[in-house]
Amino acid sequence: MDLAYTPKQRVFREEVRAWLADNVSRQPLASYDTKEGFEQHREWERRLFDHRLSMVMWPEALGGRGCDLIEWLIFEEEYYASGAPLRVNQNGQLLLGPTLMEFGTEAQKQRFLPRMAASEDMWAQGWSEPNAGSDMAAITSKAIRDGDHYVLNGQKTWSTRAIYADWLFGLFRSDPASSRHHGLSFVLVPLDTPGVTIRPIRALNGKEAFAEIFFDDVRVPVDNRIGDEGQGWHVAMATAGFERGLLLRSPGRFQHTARRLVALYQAHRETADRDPTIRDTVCESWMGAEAYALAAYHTVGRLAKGARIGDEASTNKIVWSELDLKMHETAMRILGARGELLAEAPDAGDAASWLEGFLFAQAGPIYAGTNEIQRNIIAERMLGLPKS
Amino acid sequence: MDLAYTPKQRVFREEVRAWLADNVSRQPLASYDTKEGFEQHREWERRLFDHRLSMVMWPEALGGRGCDLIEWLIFEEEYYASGAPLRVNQNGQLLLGPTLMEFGTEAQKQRFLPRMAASEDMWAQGWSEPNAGSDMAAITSKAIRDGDHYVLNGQKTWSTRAIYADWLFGLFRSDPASSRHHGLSFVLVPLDTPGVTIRPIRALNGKEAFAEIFFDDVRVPVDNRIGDEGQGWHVAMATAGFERGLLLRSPGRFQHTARRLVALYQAHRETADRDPTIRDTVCESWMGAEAYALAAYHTVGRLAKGARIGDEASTNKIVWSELDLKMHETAMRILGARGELLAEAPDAGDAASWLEGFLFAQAGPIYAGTNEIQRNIIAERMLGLPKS
Amino acid sequence: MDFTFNDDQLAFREAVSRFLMTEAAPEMLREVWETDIGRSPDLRHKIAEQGLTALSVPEDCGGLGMDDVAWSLMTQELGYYAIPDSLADTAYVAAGLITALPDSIATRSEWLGRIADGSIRIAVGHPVNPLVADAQPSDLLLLSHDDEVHAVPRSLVDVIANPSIDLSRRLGHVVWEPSSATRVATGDTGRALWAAVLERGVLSVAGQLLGLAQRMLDLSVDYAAQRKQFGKAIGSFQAVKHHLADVATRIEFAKPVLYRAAHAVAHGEDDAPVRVSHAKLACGEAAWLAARHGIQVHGAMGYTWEVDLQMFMKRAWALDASWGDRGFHKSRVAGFVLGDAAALGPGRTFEE
Amino acid sequence: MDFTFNDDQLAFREAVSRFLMTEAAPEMLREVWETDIGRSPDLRHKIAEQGLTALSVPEDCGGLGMDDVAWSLMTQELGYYAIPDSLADTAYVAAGLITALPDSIATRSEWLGRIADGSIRIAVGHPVNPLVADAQPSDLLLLSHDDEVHAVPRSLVDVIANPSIDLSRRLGHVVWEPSSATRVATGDTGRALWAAVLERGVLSVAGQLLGLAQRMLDLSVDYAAQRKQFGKAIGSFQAVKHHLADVATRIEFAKPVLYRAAHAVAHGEDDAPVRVSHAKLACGEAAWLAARHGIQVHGAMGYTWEVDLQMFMKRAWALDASWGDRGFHKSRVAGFVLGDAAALGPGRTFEE
Repeated sequence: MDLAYTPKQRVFREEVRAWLADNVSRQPLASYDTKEGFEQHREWERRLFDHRLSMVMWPEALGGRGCDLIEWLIFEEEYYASGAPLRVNQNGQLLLGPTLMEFGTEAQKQRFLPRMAASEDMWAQGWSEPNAGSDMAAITSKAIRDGDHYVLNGQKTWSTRAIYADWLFGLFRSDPASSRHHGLSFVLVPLDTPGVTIRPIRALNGKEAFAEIFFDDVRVPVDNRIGDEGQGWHVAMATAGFERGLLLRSPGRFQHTARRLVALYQAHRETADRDPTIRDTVCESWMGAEAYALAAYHTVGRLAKGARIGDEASTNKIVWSELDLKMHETAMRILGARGELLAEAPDAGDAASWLEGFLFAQAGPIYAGTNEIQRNIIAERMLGLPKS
Repeated sequence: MDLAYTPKQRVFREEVRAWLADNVSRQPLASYDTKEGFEQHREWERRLFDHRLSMVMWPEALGGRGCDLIEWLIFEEEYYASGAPLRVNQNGQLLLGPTLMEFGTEAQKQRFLPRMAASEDMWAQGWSEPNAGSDMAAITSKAIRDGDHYVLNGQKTWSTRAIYADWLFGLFRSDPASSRHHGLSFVLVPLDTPGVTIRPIRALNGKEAFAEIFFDDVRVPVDNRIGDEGQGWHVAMATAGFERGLLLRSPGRFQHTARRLVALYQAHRETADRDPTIRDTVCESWMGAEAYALAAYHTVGRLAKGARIGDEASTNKIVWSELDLKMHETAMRILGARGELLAEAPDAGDAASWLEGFLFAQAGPIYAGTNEIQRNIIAERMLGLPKS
Repeated sequence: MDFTFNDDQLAFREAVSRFLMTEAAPEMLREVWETDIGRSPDLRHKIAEQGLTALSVPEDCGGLGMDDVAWSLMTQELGYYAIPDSLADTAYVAAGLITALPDSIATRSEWLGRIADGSIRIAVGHPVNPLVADAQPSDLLLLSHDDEVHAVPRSLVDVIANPSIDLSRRLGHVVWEPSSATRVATGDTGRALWAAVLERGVLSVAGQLLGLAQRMLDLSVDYAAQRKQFGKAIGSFQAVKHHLADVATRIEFAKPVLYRAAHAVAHGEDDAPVRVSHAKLACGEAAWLAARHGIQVHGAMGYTWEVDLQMFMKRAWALDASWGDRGFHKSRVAGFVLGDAAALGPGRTFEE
Repeated sequence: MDFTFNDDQLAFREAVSRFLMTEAAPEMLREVWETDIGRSPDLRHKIAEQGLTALSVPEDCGGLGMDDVAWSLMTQELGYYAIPDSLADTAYVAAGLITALPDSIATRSEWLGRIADGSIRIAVGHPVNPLVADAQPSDLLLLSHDDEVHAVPRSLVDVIANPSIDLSRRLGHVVWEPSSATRVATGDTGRALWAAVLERGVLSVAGQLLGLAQRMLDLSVDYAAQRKQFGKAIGSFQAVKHHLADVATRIEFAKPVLYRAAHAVAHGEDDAPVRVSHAKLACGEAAWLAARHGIQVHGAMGYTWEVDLQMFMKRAWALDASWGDRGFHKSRVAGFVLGDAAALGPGRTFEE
């Protein structure tokens, strides 16, 4: 155990901090669930990429700067501390990226990763189907081999920001006689291919944050398959592990929220203290975010020594999603009657960004595998309890 | 809705209050889980009976005074407010009593109820078996007909204070070819019958609060059966409803605990307020106990108009058991380091009675059907969700 | 001692429920949301036709003279159907204040008559609410200036719209000048009126929150019974069952608290404010839990605009902090519980 | 930056665990409970033979010189096996204080030598604890008189026994008179010593609470996998699974908090008290939840004396309020979080 950062790590932190201080605008971007905001975020991603800060852990040859996991944590800490924009291409960068690193051919890596790092290609995710939400193995969308192409038919849903995306990655049934986890393949699909139809889904807040995607005899080259034919489940599960795990929700995000919550409480202390639980929850939020950060450093240290992220990814998912929900609920309690106001309300003040976060936090226990599914995984795989 | 007590009800309250003020000793009795304490409590029950206050709702001819449910609630309120001893024969009086009223023959009522009201007979309960806890239909103890007797064989467990009791009531399988809910009979067994062996079970606190009871060719007359042969499940379920429902845990008990908790908090306010949740939980305790009391009056009003206690008994069970646990946990938090001390510790002061209550409260979510079972019942019977 | 409703009250509730089920389906709500005014004159007209605007108006002013206890059933129905209207503000909260005005206020009976016949919409600007609900579409606003009560025609105020996450809420920041022409009560009278309005306003949202909780539970039960995953209805999974059983339990134990509070207000009992705050907290908790477990049971569907759950969920979140947030109500309860040992304990539930 | 244990530390923990698994089975605990002294000289002897009493003693006094970080593994094992002994008080908490005494205290190295060879039992009377654990069977007591530290032989104090619900705890009310003969530190030195003892004492129980939580989880998993109801192992019911998954999650996320706190104490970091209080709260919550869900999973069996769960559960409840109750630790955390905005937020987890 050596809890000092190396000189190199310190220098990196200083560099990132300085760059962000110079480049993050005080004026927040529009929501990335709108066309205008999406483009603003893409523009921001390009600036990050230009300074080799979009995917710091990727090799330099693929658009990154070859950082290790500790440096990645440092980057994330500084990123969130600076109040920089949310990452708009995270489906590609954080979910597909690591999968390509592990299962992609050299040609596939060269073809997709640098453009992904630069947000030249924006990626949508194609996991869920109308009857395959938490039960991902119930997928029925097909990818039937026809020469050197697959012909896709079926429907995907809950694809975040897909109406603005260029590409989709997802699981398709390549063996029509197969069932459950077998006979699936992991395929990448350009969303401008004939036969693709995208229908937006409005979220709770009225924004078109998701889409349904329909595939009607969509032809994609066999080269667009990641991993072997029929091995899609194995490839996807590795990705799902990344998603639930650290990458998608690095601790800096929650530590930043906890600090903002403390400031919100301080600014409204007199009214907040009429409910004595608020003060306690504010302190618990700091503790929860700090514990999540400590667990991340512990995990990263073990990964550096050769361990793999296992079922503890499921505990991560539960912890960050419930922490995020608790912090935003507490903010709503502090804000009281102002909590319901939208950003366009003249009296909303600092409240509206918390409301937006509160609404988004509702989805935390649901996406990337519901928390019920995670609890099943913990019970069955970590604790060895019998299947239902 | 008429929330004024009638003059008769007011007079009754005054009478009960005055009698208790004159008769409840300031010196608490020894624990009824000890031989000495059990006898002290039996003695107290006899005094209650002598003043026709042991079973106020029973008809006068059976040892009661024919009160209605509102008067019973009033009695309970005054009883708990006075700090009077816990009721030692409640298995008989509150569980078997109503069953006998509903299913017993006139002769059985005359034979058992007055002696029960007077605590001449102390009753133990024989529901659970080692492999039939929450799953009561898994009972295997047998009662095989032999002329005008049943021959009992098998084992019961978790029988509260059975080592001091005179009689046991329970379910036995009278049709050996039957399974689950069918072929059971509800039988009363004198515990001094040859072939009965009672082995104490020590509880968490080291006291012999329960017993296992072994039946080895125990012969009991057929007259000791309540209801028809093979109808035991139906008879028992009515009793279980009473148990989970109001009778066993009347609201006065929890309102009294809430008041004591407020006083405990006031006495230790300075240290308690270092944990801001304590003050909140203390207030919540009052609200919880008050809500439970209001729900009881609402239910009693509906019963008086001809309704029956239904599956809402399951919501009652969850509410009182979790409220009781929360109040005692809060008391332990207020007491801090003194919380662990037993009554014989010179420095324990007011702490030890809370510890005893805290330990007892642990059993609340378990006995009379675990709270998980209650939640299943609510979901399936009140909400109509499908069985697992 | 009878803490239940009589058959007439239960039949009234049933009739209101049947009426709103037909006239205020979720599709209608969605249509109303799309309008500028956010209100349906047609729905309001039908409500008035049913006599629902006349519930609290005294019988000698053309109303039915029903009390807060009856309203505790009515507000649950308004919540259950998430009625996008300030009906309760006009017909219950404002009606209560105006009824209590002295007869010397010339327009008192005119206003009450118009409440009864449904031809007036009154917004109530109690200081506990920073913004005024339905200020924009109102005809008359009851506004406070210190202890004074002012009844101000819509034409004399400016309203700055403040949109809420609940599109059924139309909140306004009201800019106005008090004058003797609009003043209807002052001093102790005004103070007492505002105090009474507060309790009614809180009771009104408490009842609506409870109705919203029940609706979210019903929607979740329906969804869980139909939606299949891993080859089974998700409602057969224990986690889903237990989530929904907890919501049902919370609702069952909030109801009598609401009724007790309504009785305390109707009869001017001393501890009415504590009972009312208890009701608001209990009903708010039930609604909050119904939303939390409701969205969890609905999964991703619950996060969409398309599925009805969102309408009830967002309304529950918004109403939870209206007419006093949790801190406001918790401090009223704490003041009582930690201040008056004599009034605690068994036997005090119905006697002061 | 490497926030993990090295192979030696993990191997050490493994060895301690294997040793205690053999030597401190639950049956042994039950036997020790029945004795008057409540301690097993035989077990203590074996522990000393393994060198475990010498862990913190400096190498030049015959010990191994291990720091708080290593102890954070050791105390988890002591908790896991619910060792009915004040081993950590003597070999960790008292050893730390005595090591920090000036060399001028003549008996310093003698005491350290006796700690290392296991021939002394030292009770620590920190003011945060109203009673002194193991005062009765101790050879020496470290007691406070204002800022002063007194090392008092057992023969000079009276001990009034105060039995705890955890029969492994032997608490005493200590009656004694301070004198210059027993005084080993005063003023700023004494104050600093008591402050350091506090952090070590808290870390010690935090680690034990975490070990207790893990043991209760393991017992519950075993029980749930074997016990059948409705024809299935109860561990296949979702409610049981989710209860135990929550306990496992709580434990996993408390561990790094404990390790971070131990590091802060070992390196004298300024924010050590906050880290230590955070660790105590996190470990205490894990233990409390493990007890709650453990008894629920065990059903009625969990309420009995016969089943082992009770030993670990009662010890967890008792230790949770020792070395500062929740209020004490919450107020230390609040003082930091609400007092020093600069130190919050990302990037401060390892840098002050």
